[in-house]
Amino acid sequence: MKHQAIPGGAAAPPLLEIEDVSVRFGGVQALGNVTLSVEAGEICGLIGPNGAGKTTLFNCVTRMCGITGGAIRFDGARIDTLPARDIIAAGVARTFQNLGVYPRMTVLENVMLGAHHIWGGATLDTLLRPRSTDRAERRMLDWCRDVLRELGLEAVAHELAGAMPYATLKRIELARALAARPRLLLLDEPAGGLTHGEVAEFGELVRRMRDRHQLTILLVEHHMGLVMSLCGRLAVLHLGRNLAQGTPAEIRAHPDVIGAYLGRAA
Amino acid sequence: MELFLQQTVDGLASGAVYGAFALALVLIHRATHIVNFGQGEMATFTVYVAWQLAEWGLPLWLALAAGAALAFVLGVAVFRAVVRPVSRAPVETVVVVTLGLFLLFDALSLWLWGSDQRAFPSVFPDHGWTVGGVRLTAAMLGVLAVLGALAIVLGALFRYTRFGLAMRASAAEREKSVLVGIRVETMLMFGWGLAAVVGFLAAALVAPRLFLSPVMMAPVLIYALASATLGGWDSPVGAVLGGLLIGVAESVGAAFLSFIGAELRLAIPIAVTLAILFIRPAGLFGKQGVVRV
Amino acid sequence: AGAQGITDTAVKIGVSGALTGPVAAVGAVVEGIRVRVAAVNAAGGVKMGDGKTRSIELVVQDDALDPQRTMTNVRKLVEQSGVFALAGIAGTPNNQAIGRYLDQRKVPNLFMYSGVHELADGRAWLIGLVPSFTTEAAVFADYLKKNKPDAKLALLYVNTETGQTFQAGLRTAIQGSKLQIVAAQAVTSADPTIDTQLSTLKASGADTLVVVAAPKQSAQAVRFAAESGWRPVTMLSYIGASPSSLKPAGLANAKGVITSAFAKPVTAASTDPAVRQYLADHAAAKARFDTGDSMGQIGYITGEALIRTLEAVKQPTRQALIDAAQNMNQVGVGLLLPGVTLTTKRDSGDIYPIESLQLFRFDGEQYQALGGLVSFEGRTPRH
Amino acid sequence: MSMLTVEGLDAGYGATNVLRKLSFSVQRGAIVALLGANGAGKTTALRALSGEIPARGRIAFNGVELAGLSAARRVELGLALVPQGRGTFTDFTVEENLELGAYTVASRGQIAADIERWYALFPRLRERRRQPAGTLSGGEQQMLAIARALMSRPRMLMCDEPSLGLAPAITQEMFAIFERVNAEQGTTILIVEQNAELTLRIASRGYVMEVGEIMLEGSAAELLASSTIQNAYLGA
Amino acid sequence: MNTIAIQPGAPRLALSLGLIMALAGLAVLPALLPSFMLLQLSLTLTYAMAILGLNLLLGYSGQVCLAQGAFFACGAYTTGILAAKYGWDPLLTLPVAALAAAAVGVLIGLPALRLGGLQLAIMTFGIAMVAPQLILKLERYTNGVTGLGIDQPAPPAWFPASAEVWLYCLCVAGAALCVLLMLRLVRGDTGRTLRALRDNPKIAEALGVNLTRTRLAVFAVSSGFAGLAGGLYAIVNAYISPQSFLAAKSIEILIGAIVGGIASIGGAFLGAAFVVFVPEWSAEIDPAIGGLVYGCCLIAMMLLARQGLAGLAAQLRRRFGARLAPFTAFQRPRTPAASNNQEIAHGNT
Ligand SMILES: Nc1ncnc2c1ncn2[C@@H]1O[C@H](COP(=O)(O)OP(=O)(O)OP(=O)(O)O)[C@@H](O)[C@H]1O
Ligand SMILES: Nc1ncnc2c1ncn2[C@@H]1O[C@H](COP(=O)(O)OP(=O)(O)OP(=O)(O)O)[C@@H](O)[C@H]1O
Ligand SMILES: [Mg+2]
Ligand SMILES: [Mg+2]
Repeated sequence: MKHQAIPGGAAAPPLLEIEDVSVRFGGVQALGNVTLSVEAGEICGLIGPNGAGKTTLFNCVTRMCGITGGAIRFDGARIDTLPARDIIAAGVARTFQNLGVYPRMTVLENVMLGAHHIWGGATLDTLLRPRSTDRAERRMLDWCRDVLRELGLEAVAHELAGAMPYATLKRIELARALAARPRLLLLDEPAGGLTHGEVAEFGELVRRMRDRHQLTILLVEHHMGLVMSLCGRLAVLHLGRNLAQGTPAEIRAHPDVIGAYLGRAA
Repeated sequence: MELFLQQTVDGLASGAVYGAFALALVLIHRATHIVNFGQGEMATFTVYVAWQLAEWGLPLWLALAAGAALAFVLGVAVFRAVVRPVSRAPVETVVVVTLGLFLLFDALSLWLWGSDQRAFPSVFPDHGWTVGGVRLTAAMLGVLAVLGALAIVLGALFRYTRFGLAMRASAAEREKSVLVGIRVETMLMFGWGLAAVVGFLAAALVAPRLFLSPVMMAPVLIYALASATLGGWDSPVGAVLGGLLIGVAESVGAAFLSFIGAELRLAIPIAVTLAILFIRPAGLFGKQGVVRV
Repeated sequence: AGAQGITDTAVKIGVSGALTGPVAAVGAVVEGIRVRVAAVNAAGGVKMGDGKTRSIELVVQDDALDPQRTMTNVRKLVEQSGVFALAGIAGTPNNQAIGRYLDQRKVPNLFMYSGVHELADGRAWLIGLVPSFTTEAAVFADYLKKNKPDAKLALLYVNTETGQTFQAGLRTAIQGSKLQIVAAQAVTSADPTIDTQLSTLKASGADTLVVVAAPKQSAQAVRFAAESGWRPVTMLSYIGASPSSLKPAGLANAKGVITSAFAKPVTAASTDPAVRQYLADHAAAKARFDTGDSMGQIGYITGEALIRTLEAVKQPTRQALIDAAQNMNQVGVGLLLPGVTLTTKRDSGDIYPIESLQLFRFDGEQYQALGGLVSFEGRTPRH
Repeated sequence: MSMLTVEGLDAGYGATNVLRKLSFSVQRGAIVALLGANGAGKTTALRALSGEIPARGRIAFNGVELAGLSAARRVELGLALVPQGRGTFTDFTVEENLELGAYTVASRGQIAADIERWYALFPRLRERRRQPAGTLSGGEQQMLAIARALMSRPRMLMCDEPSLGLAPAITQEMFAIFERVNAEQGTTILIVEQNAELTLRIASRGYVMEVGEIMLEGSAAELLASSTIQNAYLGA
Repeated sequence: MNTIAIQPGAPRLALSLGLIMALAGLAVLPALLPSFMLLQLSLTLTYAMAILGLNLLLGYSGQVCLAQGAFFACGAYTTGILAAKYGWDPLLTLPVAALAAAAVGVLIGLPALRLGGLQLAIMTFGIAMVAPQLILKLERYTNGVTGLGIDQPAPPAWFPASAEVWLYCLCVAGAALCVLLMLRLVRGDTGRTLRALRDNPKIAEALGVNLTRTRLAVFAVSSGFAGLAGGLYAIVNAYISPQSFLAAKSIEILIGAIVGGIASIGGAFLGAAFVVFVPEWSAEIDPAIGGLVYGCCLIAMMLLARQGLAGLAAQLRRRFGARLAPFTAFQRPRTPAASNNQEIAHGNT
């Protein structure tokens, strides 16, 4: 079962390996022996009924909740022992299903927070090393402006994030995650609040970002059109366990998935 | 041993004072999510009014009833006049308003009745018993019994009635409460009124012991705050038990830990509360809010 | 006229006291001064030693007993209000805080309310009023030596200079006698209840309880002593013994309590002319304290002492004022007990006007004299 | 007979006006869809109707003029809103949430029966009945929010993107429930949705909003056939 | 609004201009005022420094600390003990006072890491209550109730004005230093991370913010400011005793911070002036009802200026142009009225 990193071998190790991960909250078994690996460069979809444990799995990877069993490896190294704050520096950035935007900050400030781990210093550095702090701030500003431009958000850069409509908030989160220069991007329902037309555009955008920034993406989304068109591979969770894995076509036809998740009209 | 028991009993007696005040604080916190720093002073003011009525010849129970009624009106009036206008402002604004209430009512009592301490009549008989060398008084047992009953009733009100549920909801999430049809302002107003009544009862219970004076409740404030924290800010029963626990810890600690002495007595409630918070971050009976991302 | 703050018709006196805050009870001193001054002004003013009659203009400031606020108040009084002198400032640390400034500015600080004589060491522009707590301790000890020579004392003291001075005085005073202090407990004004301390004192097996504490704690002690079935001989320092403040303890419980006093007992039924005058002045000024409040009485006496001193001042200068205050010879004050007079003598270092006390016992309604006056004139014990 | 008539509604945040003289109406007993792009002002419109934000203009609900009435009063009159992005009381248990939803209902029997009914429809909620709503998954919270709004047995239900975060199967079920509630209780329903196709299938009428005003309206069938709609909302 | 970090040009210039003007104003005051007013102004400045520190905690990192008076006392006693008992030059004690208070701040910050908002407020209030008792207990060093007298530093030979003016200038310098440090802290990346921690610590951690280190640093700086202020206070007063550091002091500082506006630098000075002068004025009206008037003032102030005086100034500025810029530059942005934002603020998934 253990995946061995093969130096220089033909099969490069997956970028993210989740092995036998379990999580309990009191009486609720949110995840039970979930295993999943994401290859570098792919867009992998993670789907499943409500409460299947998708968000919880994201929380495990980003160390926002502890695991009761199993292991999580990123780029071959265990990350399930790191503190939550070190995950982003390790190269994993995420968006939040129910929004992790700071409403009382401007859009640009929100995005700049994403780049904190790259250029930001310790609090007292501001006092002790003013020059280098100022330089870092300028770099951060330039980089984040670029990101905003890429996502078409430059017009609202100086607006308060709290004043943005729902779908824009989702996009701001994406911008913030991108600003962190991650290698792995975890997207939790990024297309919420988008119309069909916008969803298609959004799919394009994600693909473009993946190519430009050499990203690997794990995507949670209930919008089947988007998932099927964007992802090369899908994993399905159900009741906290692996239900199925495969190509979109395989999954679409998988009877268990239809029963548990897609419903009659899929 | 006898001294130990006696100190425990003394601690319970002081603890009843802390718990009574803490109960009023917890009540208003539960009902409005505000810590009213002026609670004790408002209560003192209303007790003064009851005292004045009794001085003028009203029977004690009638004076107490009038005081309670006045307390309710006062609570409602204070809410309408000064709290409602800032109820959408940041919390710190409300904190200052309640500090203003503290100063205002303290000064008002001082101005109307002067700084001399008064004898407030006790509703309990002047009895006492010595059991195994330990002195128990009817007043103390009575206060404990009334407090316990009050805490249980209030706890049940919040826990099992729709009114209590609605009150909690409007304190916790105003916007959402409105969307289910709760008249939040009315709820908050009731919360203030009710808390003022409980504050009045608490103060009237402990006034015979603390002696009625404008600053009667001020030294109790920190103890009451610590008690409420220790018990968990959600739970009336917790507030009273927290008060008793702190009372006993303080009394026994100050008597037997010689380095603490009179000066550092105050450190005991703080230390005890901190210790408990490390084991139970929301206090003994508190529920920890869930923060999921 | 000569100095700032004094004209031919008026003299300006500054007062700072605790009108608010946790120890607002001490503010009655200020009120007492006001009562006496209002009376003299109503009567036309003070006929001073230079032959001119002046009314006294009081400028009152609140310091909540915070020394730093006393400091700002005093500077404001001196520099902005332009007072001639200060009077009746309460609190040991408070007077400590302003000592140096007043010496520099050469402004008299008259009849400050502190029973800690050491405070005056090295200060030229200051004069106290009430007896030292060491005096009171010595008087208590004397009584016990005579009446209960093998008493076991439990001491409850307020944890300030006051209590510490008293305690030191008491320990000195009982040296060489069979009296012994078997337990001592401190209280602070932040203690809501003091049963813990009292239970400990009781458990020590003491048969005599000596209390030097604020009215509230004194009364709580009295009630505890009675209700717990302890019933020791209870001696209260005058700072916490006025009948009105004992009332919440239950007057029956207070029966037998011994205290010391330098002022006449005030009761509504008193026939003493000075007491009647005090009661009349109190009513006329609508004073905000009980007639029986000892702090208020001390304020009234302070006001009287101020008037007596002004009468003795030959020139309208500050130097003349402090000279007069520091060299008083048996100046009488109505409200003081017969035989108690104001006497100071700067040259021999005696700048404390009242140095004698008389013991009283509470009979359940009022205080009755217990023995004669004990005078420590010019020989206040130091610690 | 119209249940809701909106005329010349203006609302916004601070100085910025989002709605521009918005006018539309909803027939009694109908299911109506309100569509529009991201940022068109749909959420703002629902908030203005529910009284959450102040608005100018006429809102007639069931013959009563709503202008000036408090939000709580509007709920009492039978107008319920499921806010966007879930509006559960996070620190309250699932069951308490449902009870709060029925705050305006007097009959205890009806409340108990309704709670049972929602538990039967969403078994997950029954499993989590003693758990704080804040610990539920996104989709579970959405179910709870809708169930809670229906607990008050409103005359008219307004849903802001009910499908947000719901799995496809549950979304279908949810829309079936809307149809059932509409048919069985005669509840009028106004749905703001991005999933235009699904919505228009159960709706009888639809409005399309753009920058604060109604840009297009018609029967559901007309809209489903319209080419503008096809391109922008149905993703052809 | 918080656009300072983003548009370094214009507002920063306006800000520096404002600061220079304010400093110039402070510098000419001594010539115009009687000396006791100078004392009060000096005291106001020490309060302002402590308030600035509290603003950092309260306004920018969202931690309610009611023990600022205790840190103040810590600084004052460090200066007092070193000067009175060990004969240090009072000026040299100031950095030590700041450091000592900062160290104590970190010590208190440690348990604070685990406490919720209300709990932290109450526990620190408890510390504020215990502080004067602790001073009494440590009588050997602090002289207990007797207090410590401090010899005020004489002005250097080149200084043209009186000793009082010299003390006042020291306070101005101290306050200026705090303002400068504060400006650096609340701008840019540090300011953002502080606000992020305040608004939603979980998300902030996920973004790589080191909660422990940041909070402790904030505690250290905040209490350091208070310590420096306390040291200056001791020097200006020339005498300290435990009576001056009761819990009421912490509450006064809190009131000053909130009345001024909790995330505003100019507001700290307005708030300090409020707590120093308003009680005095209200007592002037009639000493007996001073508390009554002050209580009413306080409430009226909050009804009038819900975001503090700085917030009021911002409103006025919106109406009357940019003249009040220095007082509003760091005002917290208005909370958007929306409730879907509420949802975001709670950060539940
Ligand atoms: N802190 C918690 N306490 C108790 N139960 C929890 C907690 N967090 C999650 N759960 C439960 O774990 C399950 C998985 O939740 P999770 O949020 O991962 O689901 P999900 O797959 O993201 O669902 P959705 O598609 O609805 O977002 C849910 O049933 C939820 O109720
Ligand atoms: N709290 C607010 N303060 C200021 N402006 C706001 C606020 N909320 C929304 N807006 C603005 O109002 C406009 C309409 O927003 P609204 O949320 O109503 O759009 P929507 O149609 O519901 O979009 P979505 O489909 O993304 O939910 C947007 O331009 C938005 O920027
Ligand atoms: Mg999820
Ligand atoms: Mg919307």
